[in-house]
Amino acid sequence: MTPSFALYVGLPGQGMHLHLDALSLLFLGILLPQVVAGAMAGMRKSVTFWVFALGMGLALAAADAFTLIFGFELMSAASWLLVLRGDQKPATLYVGTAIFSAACLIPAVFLPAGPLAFLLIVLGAGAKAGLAPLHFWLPRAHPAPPAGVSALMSGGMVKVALYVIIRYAFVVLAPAAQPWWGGVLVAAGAASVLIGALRAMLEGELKTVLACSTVEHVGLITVGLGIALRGKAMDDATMAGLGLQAALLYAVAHGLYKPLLFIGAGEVKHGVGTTALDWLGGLVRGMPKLGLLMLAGAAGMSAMPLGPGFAPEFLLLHAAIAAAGSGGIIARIGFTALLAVLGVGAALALGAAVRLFGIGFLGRPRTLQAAAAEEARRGPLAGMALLGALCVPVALLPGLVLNLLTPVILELAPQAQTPPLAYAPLSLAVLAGLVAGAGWLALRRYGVRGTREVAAWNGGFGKAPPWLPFGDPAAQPSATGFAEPIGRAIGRGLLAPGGADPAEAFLLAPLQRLHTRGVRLAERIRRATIRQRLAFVFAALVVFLLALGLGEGS
Amino acid sequence: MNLTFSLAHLMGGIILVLGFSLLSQRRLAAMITIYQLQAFVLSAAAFWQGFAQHEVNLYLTGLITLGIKAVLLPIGLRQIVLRFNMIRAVETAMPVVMSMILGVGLIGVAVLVVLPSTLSAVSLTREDLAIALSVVLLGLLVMTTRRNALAQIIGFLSTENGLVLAAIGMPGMPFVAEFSVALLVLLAFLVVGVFLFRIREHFDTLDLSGLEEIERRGR
Amino acid sequence: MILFTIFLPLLAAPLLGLFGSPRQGAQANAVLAGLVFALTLAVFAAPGAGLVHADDLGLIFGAITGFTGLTTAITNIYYVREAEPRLSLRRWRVYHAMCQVVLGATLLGLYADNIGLLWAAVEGATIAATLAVSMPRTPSALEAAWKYFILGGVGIGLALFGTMLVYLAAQPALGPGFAAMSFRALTAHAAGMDGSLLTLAFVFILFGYGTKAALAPLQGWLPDAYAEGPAPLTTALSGPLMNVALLAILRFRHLLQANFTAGGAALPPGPFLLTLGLASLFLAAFSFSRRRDARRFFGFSSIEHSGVAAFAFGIGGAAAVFGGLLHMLLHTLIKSALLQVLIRAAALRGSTAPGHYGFSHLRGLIYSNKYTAWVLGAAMFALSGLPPSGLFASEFIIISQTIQRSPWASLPLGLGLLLCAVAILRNLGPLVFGPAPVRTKPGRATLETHLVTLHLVLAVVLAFAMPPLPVHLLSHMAEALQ
Amino acid sequence: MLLTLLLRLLATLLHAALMFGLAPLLMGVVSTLRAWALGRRGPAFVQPYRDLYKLLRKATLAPDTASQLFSAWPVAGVLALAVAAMLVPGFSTGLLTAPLSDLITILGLLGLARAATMLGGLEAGSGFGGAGAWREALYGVFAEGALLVVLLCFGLLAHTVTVDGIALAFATQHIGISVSLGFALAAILAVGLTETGRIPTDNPSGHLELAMVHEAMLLEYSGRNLLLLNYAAMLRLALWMSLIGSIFLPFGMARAADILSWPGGLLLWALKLGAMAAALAVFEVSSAKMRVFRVPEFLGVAMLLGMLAGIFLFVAARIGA
Repeated sequence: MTPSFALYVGLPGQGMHLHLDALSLLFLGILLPQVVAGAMAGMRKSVTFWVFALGMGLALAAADAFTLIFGFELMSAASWLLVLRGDQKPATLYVGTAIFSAACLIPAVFLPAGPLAFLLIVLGAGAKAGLAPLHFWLPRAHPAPPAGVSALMSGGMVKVALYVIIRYAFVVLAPAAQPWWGGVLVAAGAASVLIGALRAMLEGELKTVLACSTVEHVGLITVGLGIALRGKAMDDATMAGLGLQAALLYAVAHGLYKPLLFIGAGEVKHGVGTTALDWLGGLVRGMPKLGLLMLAGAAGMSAMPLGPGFAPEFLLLHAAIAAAGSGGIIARIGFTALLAVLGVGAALALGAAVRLFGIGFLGRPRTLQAAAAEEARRGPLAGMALLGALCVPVALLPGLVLNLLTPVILELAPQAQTPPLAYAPLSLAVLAGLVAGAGWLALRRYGVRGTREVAAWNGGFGKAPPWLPFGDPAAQPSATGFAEPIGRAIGRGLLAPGGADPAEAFLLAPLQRLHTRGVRLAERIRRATIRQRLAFVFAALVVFLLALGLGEGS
Repeated sequence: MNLTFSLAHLMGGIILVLGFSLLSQRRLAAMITIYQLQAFVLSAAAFWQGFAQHEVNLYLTGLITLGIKAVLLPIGLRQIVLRFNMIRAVETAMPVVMSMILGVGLIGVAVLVVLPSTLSAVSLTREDLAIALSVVLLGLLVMTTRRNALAQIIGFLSTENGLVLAAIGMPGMPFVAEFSVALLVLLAFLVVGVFLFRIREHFDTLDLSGLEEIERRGR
Repeated sequence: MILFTIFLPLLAAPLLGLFGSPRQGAQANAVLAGLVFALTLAVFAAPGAGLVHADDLGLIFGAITGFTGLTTAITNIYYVREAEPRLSLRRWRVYHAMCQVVLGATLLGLYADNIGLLWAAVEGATIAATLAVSMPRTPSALEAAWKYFILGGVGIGLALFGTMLVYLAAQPALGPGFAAMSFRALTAHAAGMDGSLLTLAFVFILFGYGTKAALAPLQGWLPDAYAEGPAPLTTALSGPLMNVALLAILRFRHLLQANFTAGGAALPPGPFLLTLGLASLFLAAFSFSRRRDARRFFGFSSIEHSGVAAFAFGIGGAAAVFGGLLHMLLHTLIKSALLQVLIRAAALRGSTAPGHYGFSHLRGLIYSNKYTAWVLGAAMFALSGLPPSGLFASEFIIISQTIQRSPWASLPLGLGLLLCAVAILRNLGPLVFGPAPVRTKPGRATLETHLVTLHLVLAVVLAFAMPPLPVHLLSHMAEALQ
Repeated sequence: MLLTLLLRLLATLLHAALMFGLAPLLMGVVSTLRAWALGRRGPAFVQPYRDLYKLLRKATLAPDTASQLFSAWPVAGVLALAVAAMLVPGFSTGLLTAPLSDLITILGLLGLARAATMLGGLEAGSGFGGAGAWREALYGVFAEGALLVVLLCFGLLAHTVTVDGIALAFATQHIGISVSLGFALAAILAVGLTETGRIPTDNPSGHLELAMVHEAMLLEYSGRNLLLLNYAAMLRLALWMSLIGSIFLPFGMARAADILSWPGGLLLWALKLGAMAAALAVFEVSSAKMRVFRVPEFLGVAMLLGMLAGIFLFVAARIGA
């Protein structure tokens, strides 16, 4: 059951073609709730938003290269306009990356199946997905637009880019696939995991933290895809199956909790007026519903058991272990290192989530605005609630979701094995419930009830002045302070001098210098006098004549 | 018939030599004179071709050339020289010897380029084509190596002589007279422009004045 | 009929010199342009014969030229209202005459079947345009006019030489006479021509008409001419003129290609065109970033796009040529739309005199007039070639063809397009949404803004929902000229 | 069939009961032995029970700056650890929870517990809680990396990553004392010490603000909540000891299916735990606490050891490049 359509607009004389198979349907399914939630979060009236969504839909449903890239770029263009309206600074970088991906994708789709085409696809789509080392634009651009759009960009747009990678690596270019292709994906993914998680831990601004964590999760998905691709090329059923299960389940889960978090961040902005963590604090008291939903999202973001993010993490680690069990010694050592990286990344993500929630929503308010924040608006809350509700099955019944994914997995890798999931959150929950019941009874029976509120011991600091009813903000842990030691212990090794993102320092900056050089040259040409311009023409003419003479003489 | 070709070649050769010596000149007056000579020879060549090919409009071309290029334009140019008293030698963008070496090179290029062409029985042979082409290139070289507006215009004029030289050689080509007229319009505009815009030394000064003006406004 | 189409504007030009007031002149100008547009459509029925005989390309591009001319003339009415006091009546008369001359010469260049006529048309257009550029008489305008004139004059000289060489090269096949100067005859007998001479001719043709098409390194005149001349004429009409030159290059290129494929001594034209195309692309890409004057900025964008078209022709093959032609069509529409709305924007900010088009003057247009600002933004966006802009379709075709025919050329092409698009979009933000200069008063949008919207809509429709007839004509010509 | 199921259920319940019941005793044993090693008399073995009871009878205070979730964190922490403790096989393999006892799940549960404690520390917004939280986060980064690498070795050796399966494999099939297992043991010990907050990375009994990690996060808690948190710490110790025990000293573990092997298994389990407690006590008194920023290096070494273990494994398996 795979319906196809033809549109009568498109390339002159050719039009566009759409085709829906399991893969497209899955990603459309991932997209749908986010679009709804984004619309609920206040984007309902923005035409650009709907064009944005339309572009993603086109790209996912495309049956020919033109439609795919048309949709892809339509998506980029619309989101660029939204970013531009939000903040002009990152817009240029953003659109530059978008066009770069087009400049890589268009040639790639017309090249014969082979390594070059694959690498171009990874470059183009990877740049759009925020895959290291082409991720530098993402933490700047994703926070810029309104929350609903950020949500869709982080949860949906990167998925579309990943969809392109999947579509080409597993379906279109499949005949030419080789194991090292998987290796490329794994390496890029691991780099993204490390840098994304670390920056998510270090950044001081709520939406930026979320964007960096998106980089990390894209990396995790890509690692899964890489393992699966390698498994498929080596005809290793377990690797292929586990890798795909992990990647797709991650895509589903991340598509739920990340938009939730972004919309929540938007509400924080609306309620407090800023999203700088060091200006928040104690928001749970003011906005309890938002707080709980954000807590759920953070649990997903940090891959906590019984949260939506754990099952894919679980599968991914198993896939990595399986991958380390086969192949040459170099590859095996590589996968051992990969496990270490995944571990560090997971711990960093946990730290980032704790910091996000603990600094932003717990503790004492750091500003009067934070103290006075009121509950979030109904629309966004409804959107978040929708996403949160959809998180529940992913969190508690991942097995069922995996069964839904099986046809996609078989479409991508026919030989893949999909064993039942060894992680059963439901039974864990039951055990926890039993213990909880027993403990509650015991405490009820023997313990004294009730809780008395007293002033907290403020660590020996003097009494706060009267105009700070919630105590002196300087006397409580800050987001910066929380992250600083980790930056000192790990960042020094991974980041460029001055704590800059290595991709920016070692990739973006040199390119900009190169561009400036070109501009200087062009300016020198532009300032030429008429005689010099004549000289250009004349010289060019003579050169051409010489070339002609030699070309014919030979 | 043989005489036709040899005479045509002779005139072409003279034109080329004149164009080459144009390159060597520093003083405007001399350049104008040389240009005038070139125009005379050109008109003669036009008449000759007209006689050889029994083409009326070649005679016409010759008349136009003689009347306007060989007589009127030089007068106008001399007027400009007097008006803006540019008697002294003009500065060149590169040493004259250098430019002459370049000129030789250009002639070499022209020959190299037309060599492979296989011209069957048509009145204009390779040599003529090579000559015309090198006259054109030399004229352009003059334009690019002279800093003085008038010198550049003279270079352009001799380029255009080369064009007409090629045109009159074309067997039975339509519109030859029209072409030369159209080109003359162009030239007239050039000379008139020099009058109108009162270019003292060379375009560069105009450039600069313009530039400052514009930089202030932001371009 | 077709002769009438061409000579109506040429003959009417002197009459425009008689009107008592610039406004009447402008209105008469608009009426004439309307007539010409109608006639260009009528030409589809009667393509003419002999020296002036429109082929399919001539028909399509003639219609586009007529359309652009009409919208420009209407814009011109508002322009004159605003700019009347700046020039004397005499100058206004000359100006309007020149508008018609340029229009007529352009049409002649498009419809001419005779390479000599084509050359004459280009020359006439150049002289007329030069006069128009020098019109404001400011030092910078004179400078621009001089550049235009000198470089253009040299170019025309080279073009003539090339034309004569083509005639000469055709001798073996066609012998003396008109036949050897008719495109149809030449195309039919391309195989029998003298290949090496033809190649030589092509180099001169390329440099001659390339100067009009502003391919680097022949582009020297264009940005200044754009920025300093009176807005409607020099800018909005330069698109069609550029088309004439590019089409000429395309046609001569085909002669070379045909001779080459037929085993003649000609060299393949691809490398020449690719070199010039890429040079223009990169020159434009790097020249964008320091421009402060909007019209000069978009002058460089014209250089970019004619470079892209030349590149497409250099790639060769029916599909690439089709892409190039589509690119030219859309670029003509979008660019003239953009420049017209720029005039409107400058009017909103007080003055349309040259030099009042600095980005710093026009910044934050949304605070002057929402509609105009959005249209301006849309036009700039369309220029960048991101979907849903029509140029996306043409650039997609061109890149895909490049990949298939000469893969490594696609790398610099993609890079250049990337740089250009980024440079254009970078200026869009501040120009439309940025902070407006102090004392900005809200203004009204006028009729021509709607015309501009019409342009843009037309561009999108042509690109993505092109009606069968133009598809047929274009692809047929692309087949013929591949 | 049904009988075996019943027996396994019984064994599971027994295991849970022992775990939950004896965790405080284990903690008491460690601290008492430690006191003895220092030449003090030390408290009675059952002292922890007394402390817990005392806390049970005390009123519960909450700082006025804390949020509604103040009391939720201890509960979450305890629950996570309790579930983990039920998954790790103690005296016998083949419990009902065996299929769930995937090391990655256990890792996740430990992480959940850690997150809960950290959030609890940040609740009141007092400086020390924050300090404890960031230290915990910092340690966790390296600990998890090291654990996963070690986990990889186990997975490759035993072809499964459920603790139960590993224990079974190491007990039955002859693995031998390979270099990699040595490295793995060293790594996992380092991580265990950090996770359970013992010297050299943290001092359970010291209350020096500048150095404390776990204690710092408990400062604001009292009464019921403090009871839960302390109990969680005890559970964690017991959990880690039986984890290490069942992986590295799997010999003599009972099989849940036959009841006759239970007594031996129980006895041996007690002995193993006792031995480990003694070893821990001796190690603690013989080593000094290290500075906070030395700990990452300490754990980094652990991670490196883990990787070495993996590499040696590959070398031993003679895999061509």
